[in-house]
Amino acid sequence: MKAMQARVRKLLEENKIDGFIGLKMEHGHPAPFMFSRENLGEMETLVVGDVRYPLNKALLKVSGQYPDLTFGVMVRGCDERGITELLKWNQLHRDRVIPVGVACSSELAQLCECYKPYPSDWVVGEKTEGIAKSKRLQKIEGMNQKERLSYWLNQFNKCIKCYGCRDVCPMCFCEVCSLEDRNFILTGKLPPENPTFHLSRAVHMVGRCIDCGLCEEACPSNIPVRTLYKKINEIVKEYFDYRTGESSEGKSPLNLLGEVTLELSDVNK
Amino acid sequence: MELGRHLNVKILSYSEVLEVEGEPGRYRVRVKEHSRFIDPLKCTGCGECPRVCPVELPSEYQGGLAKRKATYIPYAQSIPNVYAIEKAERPPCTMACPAGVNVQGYVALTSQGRYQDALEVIKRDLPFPGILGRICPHPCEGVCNRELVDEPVAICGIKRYVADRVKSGNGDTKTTVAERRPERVAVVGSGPAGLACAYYLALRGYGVTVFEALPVVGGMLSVAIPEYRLPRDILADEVKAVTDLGVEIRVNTPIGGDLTLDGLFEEGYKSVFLAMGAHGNLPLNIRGEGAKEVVSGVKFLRDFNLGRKMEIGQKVVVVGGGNVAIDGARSALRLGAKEVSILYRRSRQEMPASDEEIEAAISEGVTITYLAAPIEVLVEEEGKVRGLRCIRMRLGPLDASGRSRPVPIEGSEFYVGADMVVVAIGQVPEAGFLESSGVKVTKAGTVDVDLLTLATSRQGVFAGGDAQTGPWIAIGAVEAGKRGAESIDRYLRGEDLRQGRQLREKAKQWDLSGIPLGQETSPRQHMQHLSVARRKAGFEEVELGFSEKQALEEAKRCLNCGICCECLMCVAACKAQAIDHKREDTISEFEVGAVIVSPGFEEYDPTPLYELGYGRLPNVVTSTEFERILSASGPFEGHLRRPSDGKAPRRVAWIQCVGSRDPANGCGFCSSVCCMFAIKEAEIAREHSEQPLDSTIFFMDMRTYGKDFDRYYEQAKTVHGVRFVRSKVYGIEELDGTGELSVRFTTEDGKTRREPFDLVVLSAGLHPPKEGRELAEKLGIELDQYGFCKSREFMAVDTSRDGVFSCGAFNGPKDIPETVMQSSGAAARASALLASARHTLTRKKEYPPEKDVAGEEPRIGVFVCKCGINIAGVVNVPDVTEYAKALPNVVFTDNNLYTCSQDTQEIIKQKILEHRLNRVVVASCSPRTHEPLFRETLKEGGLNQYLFEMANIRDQCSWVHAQDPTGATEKAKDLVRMAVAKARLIEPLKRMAVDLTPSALVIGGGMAGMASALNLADQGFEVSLVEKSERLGGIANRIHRTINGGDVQAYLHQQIDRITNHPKIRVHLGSRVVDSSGYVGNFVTRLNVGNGTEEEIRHGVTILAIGGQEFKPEEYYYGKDERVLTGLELEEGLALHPERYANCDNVVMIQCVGSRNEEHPWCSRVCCAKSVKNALRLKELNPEMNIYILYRDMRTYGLMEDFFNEAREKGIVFLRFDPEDSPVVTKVRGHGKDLLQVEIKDALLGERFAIDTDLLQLATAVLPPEDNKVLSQFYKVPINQDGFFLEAHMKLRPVDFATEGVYLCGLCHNPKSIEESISQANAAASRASTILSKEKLETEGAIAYIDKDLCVGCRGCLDVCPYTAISYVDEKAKCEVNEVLCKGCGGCAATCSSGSIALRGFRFDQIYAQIEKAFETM
Amino acid sequence: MDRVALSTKSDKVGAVMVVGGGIAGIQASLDLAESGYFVYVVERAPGIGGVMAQLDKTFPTHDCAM
Amino acid sequence: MAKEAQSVPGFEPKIIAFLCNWCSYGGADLAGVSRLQYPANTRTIRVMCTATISPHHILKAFQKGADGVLVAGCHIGDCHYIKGNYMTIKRVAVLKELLRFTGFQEERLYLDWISSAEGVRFAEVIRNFTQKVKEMGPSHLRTTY
Repeated sequence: MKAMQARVRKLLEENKIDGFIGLKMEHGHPAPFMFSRENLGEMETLVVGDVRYPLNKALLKVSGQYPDLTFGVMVRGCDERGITELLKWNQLHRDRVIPVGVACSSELAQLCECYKPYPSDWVVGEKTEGIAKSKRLQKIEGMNQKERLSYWLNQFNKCIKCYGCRDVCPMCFCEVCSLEDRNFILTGKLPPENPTFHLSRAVHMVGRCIDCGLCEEACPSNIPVRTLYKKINEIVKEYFDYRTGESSEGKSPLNLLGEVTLELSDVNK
Repeated sequence: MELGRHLNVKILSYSEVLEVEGEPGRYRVRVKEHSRFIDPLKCTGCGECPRVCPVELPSEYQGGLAKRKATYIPYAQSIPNVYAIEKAERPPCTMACPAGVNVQGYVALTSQGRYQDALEVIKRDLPFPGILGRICPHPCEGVCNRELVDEPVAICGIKRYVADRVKSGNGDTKTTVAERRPERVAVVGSGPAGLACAYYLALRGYGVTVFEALPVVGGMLSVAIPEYRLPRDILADEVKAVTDLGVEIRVNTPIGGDLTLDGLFEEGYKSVFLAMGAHGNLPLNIRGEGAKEVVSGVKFLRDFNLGRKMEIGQKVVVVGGGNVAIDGARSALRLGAKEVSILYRRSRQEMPASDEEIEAAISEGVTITYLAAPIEVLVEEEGKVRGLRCIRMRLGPLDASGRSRPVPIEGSEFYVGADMVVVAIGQVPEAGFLESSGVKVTKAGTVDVDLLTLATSRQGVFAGGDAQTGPWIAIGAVEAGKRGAESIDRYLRGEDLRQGRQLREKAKQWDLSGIPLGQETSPRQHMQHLSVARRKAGFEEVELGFSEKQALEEAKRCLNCGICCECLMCVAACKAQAIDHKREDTISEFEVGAVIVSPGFEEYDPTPLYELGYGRLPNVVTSTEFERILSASGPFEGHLRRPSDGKAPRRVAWIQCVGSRDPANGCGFCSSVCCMFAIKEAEIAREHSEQPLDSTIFFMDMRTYGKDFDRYYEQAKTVHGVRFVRSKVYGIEELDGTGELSVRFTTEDGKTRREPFDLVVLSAGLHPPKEGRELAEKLGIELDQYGFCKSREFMAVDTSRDGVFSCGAFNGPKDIPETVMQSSGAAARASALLASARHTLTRKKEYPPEKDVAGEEPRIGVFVCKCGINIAGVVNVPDVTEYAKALPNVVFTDNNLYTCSQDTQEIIKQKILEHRLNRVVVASCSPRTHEPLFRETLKEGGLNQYLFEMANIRDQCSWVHAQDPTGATEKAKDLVRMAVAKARLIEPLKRMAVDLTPSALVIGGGMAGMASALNLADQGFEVSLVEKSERLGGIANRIHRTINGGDVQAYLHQQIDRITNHPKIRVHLGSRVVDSSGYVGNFVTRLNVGNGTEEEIRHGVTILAIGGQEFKPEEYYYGKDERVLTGLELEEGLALHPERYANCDNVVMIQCVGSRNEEHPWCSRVCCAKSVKNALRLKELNPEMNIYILYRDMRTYGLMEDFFNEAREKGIVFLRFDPEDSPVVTKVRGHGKDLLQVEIKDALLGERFAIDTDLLQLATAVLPPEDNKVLSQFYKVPINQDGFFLEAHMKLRPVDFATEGVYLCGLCHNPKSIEESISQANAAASRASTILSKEKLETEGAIAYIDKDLCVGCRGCLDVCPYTAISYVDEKAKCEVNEVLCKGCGGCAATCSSGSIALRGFRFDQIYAQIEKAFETM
Repeated sequence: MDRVALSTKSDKVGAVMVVGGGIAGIQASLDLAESGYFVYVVERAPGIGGVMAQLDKTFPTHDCAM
Repeated sequence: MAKEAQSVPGFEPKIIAFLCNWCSYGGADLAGVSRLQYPANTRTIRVMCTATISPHHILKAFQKGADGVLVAGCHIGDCHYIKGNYMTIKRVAVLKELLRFTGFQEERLYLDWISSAEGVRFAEVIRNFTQKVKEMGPSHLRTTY
């Protein structure tokens, strides 16, 4: 914790950043807070802890309003991937963001089944090995087609279309969301037309989802959407050898023409 | 497809040029458009007429491997989509038939088993098919062309079969009788002429009464022709056909007695037709003729046929040679005569009776004595005949009837015993009574008439048949009856009798040229006959007619000589009434400023090369035929089958240079493309073949010289496993009819071998088209010795006549990219010539002001098409129309016979006004072919053309669900509902106009750059020409002569002069491009013009012509020994100081140095020609010089092959080496000086040997230009893996880039010769002028647009656009679509997950609507 | 319909006749028609397309020839 | 809750076909001109290029009760818009994998390249696909909604 506070204080004092988005202990549990030179005094209330918040989402809003200020932000492994993607998707500017890394604890890593639970460099926490193959995916891939169908339809039909998963997702930065297009998803009907609703969002996640898991945590009906997006990332890796958020070059495979590497036989297998 | 609809193009198809005269800029042209017998404006291409057409012939399009009909279009979707009926002159059989019966018509219909239709065709000209089918001596078979193949077609037998077959099925053709007319006509005589006349008059509505002297109807048919040849029921039946029309026949009422001609007129008949026939019998005029037993032939047969009692002698002699004589003899037999013989004074050939009758008589026991005539009837005392004294005859000179006159031979008398004599030497009409009633009669006793109208000397009286012609065949009489009826009809209507009528000319058999070769022969069918025994017993019919199988077989033997047989079935089938068999050819005359000749080529017909077996062996095919076999629209629908037995071949061989590189057969040139299409066919065949295919190509040189061609060849060898055998093929034999072939060939090592194959493809060469010579004369242009169009030096597209340009294979064999380049080049030359007249004749259509429908409630009009029966035959169109009424926002529905026809367009426009429609939906055929037509109509109706939607209920519904009408109707309703759903959401789209800078920037001042700059300037456009170096000319500065001897330096200086002082061209020497931006029509380029200053140029188009580089090798001591030169250096040396090289003893040239290897895996194309050129130049200097050219493949393609031959004739030695052991050059001490020794393993002889050479020329590669990368960045144009620029489409857009407005030409595209560079440069100029010649650039209608408020600038769409039409705008942090560049592929719209991009015309909500409505009811 | 426009500007006729409706004729006609000239295409067969229409695929890219 | 999907006798599948104007739609027309016959279960939506088709459309089609969705475009390299079909094959590959994962029979979505000269192949594709979907029975979505 101390190391983090020292780093942030140093960044602020050296005017490298104009503000730092981190977690502040408030009434006994951490909450997102903008540390700045004006409230340096409260630095010791800055905490890390295992609780995760969509700090990138806040960063997007803030840097949108103050485009010429530079902000620091606490980033875990997934958040850093988020930053890399947001730069590629031109939602942030490279020289306006200074990430400060935190390595996730092994429990958190297990919980997230994250394949890289640590940023490129970090101030707090030690490196724990990522999980190669998510057990949740294996569980579902273990089922036969009928079981999978009933499992997912039951899950999807719990949805109350609160758009919570979209609102919390740092990578959903669209001005207006096509899932609210009356012609596409009928309004005034619960549960929303499935699987169209959820699968459409899943397709949007190609080249976007950084597997931070906030969507699933935000979902009031506990729909395993994270598993869905993990599968998306697996598909994209398998077909196009592209890992979202890993490198700062290269665009998501569905956003460039590129060369044709697939044959019809791969698709219609 | 585009051409068919272009406003400024008029297509005259099925036409030929008649005449062109005038001078460049103003020619008067006459063109003849052959009649299609179909009105192009009415024909909708629906395809009904070929379905009913009975005439099948080999389809040229399918290379003869499949059939097409007489009415056809070349291929399914050909433009113009109008059918054509192919007609030759009328076939001899139809012309020979006196009654003009359409023989080919009914034979063709019979061959298809359509007997009802066949009968209808016959009855148009002959009401009595049953009768004539039996007794007609069928003159038609006499001139039938089939006789030239094997035997004539048994036409008469077929006609009889048709008559019997339809009668037995008690069907008959429906005859429509015109409405009743008051006048009544009298017909004298109920023979074939009288009955026919009555029949046709009745058809025309006249009341007819026939007066028959005898007690029976039918004249000669019933009283002369015996029952065993013409059964009475048949006769009665066909007479009934006449009486059914209300004709009254009065028997036993002869005219001439109490009833006279005048009496008839008094009784009220308005006209009389005399058809009494010729029942009078000619007497012998010899002594003793009066005896009781001497009977006239006609009377004998009449009594016999009427069943009158008559006693018959035991030994009967019949005198005469006609049908009456034969029938008399055979009837006598049947009446019990023991011995019957015939005396005829001429020989067999002259006998008028038909052969079948003579044969039948002989087979029934009648003996015939030729060249004999009776001179006295010998009578016993009580007057009973006991014999004849006769005399032998010999044939003398021809008499009036064209037959030789019989002359008695003195002293040759002889005696014949007989107790009865029948005299049948000819009949004569009993027309005595006519004299008195004012009807002139000829000396021969026949009625005298006007031969054309059959009018007699008395007004209102006509005559025909035997009464007028004397004894002749029944079919002649029928025709006379028909002609008489026509005359009487005209007479009674008071019309002129002669107008528009002419007599039929004599028909003659065609010569062999008209008959398709290779017809398999098949024997003529013969009818079964009654056994001789049974014949004698009674009067049963002897000839029993054809069985159905026989009739079909026989009808199929018809060669369809007239091609279209005018059976008129198509006229009935055509709902659009577009067919008119009388349409004439039309001649159109117009003026043009220039002429471009592009008649293409003709594939060499390898039949003369007997040993290759083409034409003999079915499994030897030409490459075009194989192309059809491979094609999905081909005869085997793309499955690899061989013609002989349809088996899938396992081993296929290709034989190259068939009809090319063959000076002996007058085709010494190389056809340039066969190597490439052989490899392609080999690869495609492997794809199409179910099991692994072994494909082998037998070749001499593998000439794959074009762009990416060599890589294609290497891949074929390595990846696709195509086997290449360098050899000379001598012959192909077939193994005893199994269809298996064996190819005999000799390889380089001299060994001759045979290999078995299932199928052999001959890569036939490209020869000038047959009509090429004739066309050249008409256009006044010269051809070369092979018949290709002669080009001018350096300007391949110019012909010998100014103002006339040529392009494509006509001026020399070439592939499609080359052809397209030349064709654009020719357009450029023509455009330059006529620049001052640009836009003078182009049509600018004015449209009514466009109604603003924004905000209006959708008011949709739905037009459902029947398309004749094409849709209506399967889909219940009224049902669909009714259904459409109920759909939301539909305010008007209608269904039409042909929605695409001209008049329906007017209806649509009318309905738009009447019902204030603001959306139109048409349910008919495919929008691919008809959407532009309907959009045009909307524009003319004042509606935005995009407020239109189509439902394809024909090609994708009725045509493909023919057996499921309910399913098809259901689908049609769904498709209409979907179309209406989308129509409700359509908005008008505007095509925005963007102004443009009408000037061009050409980068690169070499030969190509200069050529395109000059052409554009000549077309009147401003041109800026940028050259990096200090002088123009580029690599051409180092070239002196072309291979055909053209003086390059002279031409170069002439071009440079024209450039420097051309008012429209600004030259920037020593300048480079430093930056460029903008897009088509609005480029801005910054130039560094040397000495640090920069200049900005605004231009509409850019042409890249930055040339190439000569490869400087390291090996072979190049640069280390002045005796080693590159091709260019040697050429410069030979031109500037030839003496240096005159006294060389040995010269060696090594080909492919730096080409066709890993580093530069392409063929540099020009080095073979350059080496041959230099070698020939050296031989000129010193004929004794030994010159060796070491090559891998000699690629002197096209007309350059002649120079390759010349080089060999002049003793230049060509040694082939394989790339693995290419030549080795070493320096060796010898004779006191450094010798340059070239060691080589010659692939032909197989051993290695060395040559000490005084001069070594390396044919070095042509490399891409060094600053291709830089320019590719500036103009966003791609480079291929070899470093040359990558054009938009290798074949169809070889000088365009994908990014519009940027073009390329010259070496930077691919190595090529100077002429080819100049052609490509002109092509680039032409393509550029299509942009510069427009005042404004119009954007496409359906393009993408980005909603500013929704876009978050994530640039996810940027790299999805193939045309880089989307750009990111920094200050607004949003993306924007460049409307000019966007082509409307929709890729960006589908990528943007927030849906802020939409493709106009295909918005997401429109597609969702279609999806939703697709299944609403089901 | 074939008006003979006596163009004032020049004595030249702003039209071209293309003899032959194969790929060569078609490309030349399209270029000219797009550049402001009227084009008469005279084709011997009932439909345009020439030999290329008979081809299944074209080398070297195996594009379809239609 | 989802009814067992198996082949129901007398079941006529409903199929949506997205055809690209330049190639597969042309192939369909040629099948028509050549009078080839194929079952009438397919409803065609014409787009200028298969690149216009987004996963939204395919999912919407299934949602609205399509038992099968066919996407047919130009062969790679033939595309009228040069590389339009590059995007199509990538999108369909991802969507099919996703459908399989969520237990939806992804064989109901079929992608093929058909040129405007391949009338015969077009008819074959329609016949085979219709037969396959018929064997798979009605789509689950139709049974639950």
